[in-house]
Amino acid sequence: MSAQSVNTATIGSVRAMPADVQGDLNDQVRVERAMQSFAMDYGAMTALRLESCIHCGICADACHFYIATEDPQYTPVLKVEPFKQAYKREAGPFAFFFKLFGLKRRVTTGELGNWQHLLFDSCNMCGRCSLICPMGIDVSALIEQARRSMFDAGLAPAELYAKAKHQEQTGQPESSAEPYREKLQAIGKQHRVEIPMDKPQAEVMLCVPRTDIEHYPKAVAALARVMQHLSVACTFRSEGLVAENYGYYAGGRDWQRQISLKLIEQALACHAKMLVVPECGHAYTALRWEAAELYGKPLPFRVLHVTEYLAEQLDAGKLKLRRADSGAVTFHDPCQLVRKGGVMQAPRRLMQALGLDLHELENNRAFSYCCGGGGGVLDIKRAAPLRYRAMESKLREVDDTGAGTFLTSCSDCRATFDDAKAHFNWDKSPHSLLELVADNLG
Amino acid sequence: MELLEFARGPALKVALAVFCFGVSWRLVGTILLRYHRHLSVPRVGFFKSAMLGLLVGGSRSWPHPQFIKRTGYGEALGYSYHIGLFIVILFFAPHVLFIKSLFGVSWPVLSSSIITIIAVLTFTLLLAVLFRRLTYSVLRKLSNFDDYFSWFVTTLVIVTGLMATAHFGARYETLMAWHILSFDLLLIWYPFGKLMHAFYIFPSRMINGYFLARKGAPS
Amino acid sequence: MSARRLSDISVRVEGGASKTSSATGTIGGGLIAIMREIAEMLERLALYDEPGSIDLRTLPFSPTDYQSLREALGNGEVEITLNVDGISRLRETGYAGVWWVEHRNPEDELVADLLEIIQIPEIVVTENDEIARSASRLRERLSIHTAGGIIQ
Amino acid sequence: MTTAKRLETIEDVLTANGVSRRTFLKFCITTASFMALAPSMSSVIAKELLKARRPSVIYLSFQECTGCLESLTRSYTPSIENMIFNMISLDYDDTLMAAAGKASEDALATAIKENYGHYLMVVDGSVPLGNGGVYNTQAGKSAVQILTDSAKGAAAIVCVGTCSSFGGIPFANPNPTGAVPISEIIKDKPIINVSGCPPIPAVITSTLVHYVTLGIPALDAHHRPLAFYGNTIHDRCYRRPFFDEGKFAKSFDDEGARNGWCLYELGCKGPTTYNACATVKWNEGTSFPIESGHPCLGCSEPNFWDRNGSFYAPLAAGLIGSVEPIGEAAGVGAAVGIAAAAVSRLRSRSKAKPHETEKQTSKEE
Repeated sequence: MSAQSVNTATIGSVRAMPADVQGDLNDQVRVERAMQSFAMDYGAMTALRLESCIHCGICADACHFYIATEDPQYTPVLKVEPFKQAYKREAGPFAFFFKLFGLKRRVTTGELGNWQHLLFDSCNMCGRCSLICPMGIDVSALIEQARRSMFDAGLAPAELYAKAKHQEQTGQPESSAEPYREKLQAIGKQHRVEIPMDKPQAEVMLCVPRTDIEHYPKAVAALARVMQHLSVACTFRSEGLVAENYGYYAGGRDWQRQISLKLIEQALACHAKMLVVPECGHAYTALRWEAAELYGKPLPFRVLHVTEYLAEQLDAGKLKLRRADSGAVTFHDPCQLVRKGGVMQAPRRLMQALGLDLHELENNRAFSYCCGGGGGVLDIKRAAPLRYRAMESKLREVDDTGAGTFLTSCSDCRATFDDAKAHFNWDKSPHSLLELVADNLG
Repeated sequence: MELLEFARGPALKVALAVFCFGVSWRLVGTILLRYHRHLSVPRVGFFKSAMLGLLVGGSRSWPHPQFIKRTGYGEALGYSYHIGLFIVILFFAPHVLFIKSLFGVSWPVLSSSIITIIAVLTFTLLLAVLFRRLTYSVLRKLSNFDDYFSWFVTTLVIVTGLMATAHFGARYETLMAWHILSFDLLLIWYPFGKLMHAFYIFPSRMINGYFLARKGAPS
Repeated sequence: MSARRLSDISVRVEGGASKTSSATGTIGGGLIAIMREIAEMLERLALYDEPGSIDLRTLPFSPTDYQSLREALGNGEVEITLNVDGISRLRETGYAGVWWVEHRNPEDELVADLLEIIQIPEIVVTENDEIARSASRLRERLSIHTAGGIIQ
Repeated sequence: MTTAKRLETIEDVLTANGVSRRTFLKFCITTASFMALAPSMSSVIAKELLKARRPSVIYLSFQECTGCLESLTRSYTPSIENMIFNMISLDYDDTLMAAAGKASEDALATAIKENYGHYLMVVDGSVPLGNGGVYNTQAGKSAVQILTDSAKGAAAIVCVGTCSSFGGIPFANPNPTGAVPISEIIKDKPIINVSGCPPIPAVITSTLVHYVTLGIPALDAHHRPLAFYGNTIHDRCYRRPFFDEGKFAKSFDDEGARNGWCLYELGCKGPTTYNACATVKWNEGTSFPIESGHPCLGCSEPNFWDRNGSFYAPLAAGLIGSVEPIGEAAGVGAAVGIAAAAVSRLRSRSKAKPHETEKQTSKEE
């Protein structure tokens, strides 16, 4: 299965984008398969969302890709428009008519690349459009579904596909010189903290973002240190270590399920009462909200984001914090946690306990703009120029707070901001809230 | 048979039948699709989430303050012509009588001069809406036949209605016939285009509101 | 050209045409058109002896307009009442040659309301044929009298 | 109408009847004003009328109730309307004439012969065509036969009343006699329809005056004189302000009815009825139906008996009769919707097979 690229012709005024393809299928078959996958994989809720759209265009005003470029092709609901047509033709109540009279035009193979560009490169699945839609359509849910159809047709971006596949097969999204298990132990040694690993029994099971292992080892150590401070029976499991889920990004549902299962099985194996998701936004969505659906039954343990867990411990009086000496700080709400996950107060509770002088961003909490890297966009190389454009206003918002310290609670967001820092020579560094907590344990 | 009789009689009957047939087909055909049990443990219980969901049915009519700066104009335009349409449809005496003849219920009406002013305003707003659809790049790219045709049938009813009240362009009964025929056309088109949003808007908002609420996310 | 103030422009307000006229009221916007028409008709009458008339019931007049027209035209010296299949009232207005003519049916309802621009409305004038007929009728009666009839 | 000296011109008639010149002039002035003609036309009318040869008029009655003729003869200003009868030479009218039987048949034949090509034909009543026209016969001749025979030599036809103009009540559903209006039979003569059930007498006479003096008046789409049928009752109705304010009587005995509010809700057909009732009124200008508290029936309009569902159904009401078929349509729609959903569900299950590239089994949302 080689990753290929098809160059597509210019469509209308829109610059045609090259598409990554998987498998050996002709384009027409791919189109058919994408459409069918979408049309056949829906329920009443999806139908309701598709039927409701009145083409008011208001969702464009929520999307940082549109706002930055003013290019109408980035209108969120337009990204699923071909699929909406497919639904109408294949599965809607009037499918018969549409088919009979050929009312809904089939999507051409020439547009494949554009879809990939629109659904993957220029959508963080941040869900801001779902909050603005006057018809109450959850546009990001439709995009998630469209991504799955693209995957089914072998039309996922090469980077996401490769990482998802790697993770499904090996448990980690890419190969590393030494296994993550050993890397973790090395981090523990370096930061003089014990990394609990493969304990047969634990109240709390931990996992770790690959991003942290590779780029922010201090955050890994911080997690271990905080858990140690709380003296809770906890453990990492070497068979279910990585928090991320590239299956979710790439749209490979089965892979997403397999990857989630690794963690679920390990949590069951160590009889964990809860699974604490580290500072990783989409891992939270995948585990907290989607894992049970893919698993087929409710999970027999709680799934909490680390900030949620720590806020709970704080309220229970178990977590003691010193006042941090950080001056004015500002905080970026990761979309998957706040807008799509409901984790809104926990990080603020922690920052309050740390006595931080929090200067909120202009658009905060549920209205926070995405960092631009979510939904796997950070991993798609060709998407970088567009991503930089889309995040400029976000960086400006951070600057406008005048805060010296910039915090967040998602390592992907953090990596995206670090990448931007290098690109723009930005004078700020994103910091981990967890690290700040670990540094100020009372 | 005169045109007016045709419009009020057989044409109206067929249009109403098509409307009821099409609307129930489309609604039932959507509602009876598969439902998935949501297995993740909700952050907010079912009852409270459902209540919050119901609330979103109304609260989405007013944009979140964070969005108003960008969406205010478009939303004000959109909602105001809807309000105009509702007033004209529901509070013009002949319309109330029409509704009474179908359903047997009636209510107080507004004076014709007020209705005429509102109808003219609504028509102006509809023109502005079309202008925006044609000039705003997002809308132009998004729009298809459904959007323009639905605009057309809606505006046609307003225009013929205004012509009939102003006795402009033809004899009154001819204008009335056009007005009713254009309404018949709207009824027939209704189930097949985006005009159906009148039926979908509240369930759609409420369901989105419910799903956000059960995750504890703002809606 | 030096700038002038509005008050510098000499304006002469034209009064009524007749001494007995009460037509000193100002003429309001909607009335100007009809007053112009009357003036034109008067000129034609004077120059070419060509009478004219205006049917007041066909004009889109409000009662106020109507009243204003009445005041603007005023009353003249002549008022004639005819008893012809109901009462007809003909009044010369403050403008000589402009007659306000009202015809009423036997039920005293207004059936025609006109302005006639003429020396004497046609309906008043007795025509030669009629005069001749009167003469012959009178003669006839006299002959009956001379034949011994009784004049009552 | 047999005087020693034949009265050739209208002036002869006027002189003979002692109608003064002023009376005549006043009549001409009021007629011109009434027909919305320029006032200067009154002298034209006067001049033309005086000169005019008294036109021969043949008045035929078919399927009718004589209400129209009653209306005409009971008109409120006898002197003037009588004058009309004096201005025309009514050579045949089987209702008014003294002659009967053979004499009356001869009168018709003579009138047609003497004025062939010049006489005016006035018709009231519709003409039955069913079963060969047997439903209306006179002296063994069917109405349609009499009409076509008489119309051949007519200069023009004035249809008085809704029956002759548009078919009227005989034409109403189920129309057992196959009645039709005159215009359905006579296609090659100018026709003036003076509709109404009955028409306003002054409208009939003024139309005749216009014909005699100035020829055929301006007509609307239904061949009615525009001067009288140019506006709807609604447009000229004194209750119109209540319509505009949205004040309606809801029943015949409610506060609204007592206050004289608009009768639209009680089924008034004023908005679609073209006639002069609201301005000319009836019974010596006393009143008209709306003024006496009853909605307009729309009697001067084609098909008035059937076209609005009911005299008491508001104009805005739909004419859809039973709503059951519409309910059934909704039911059938729901059934089709169920089928469509079922087909979609089946299709989605059968299509949910593993793909060749990667195994994709799970299909939950």
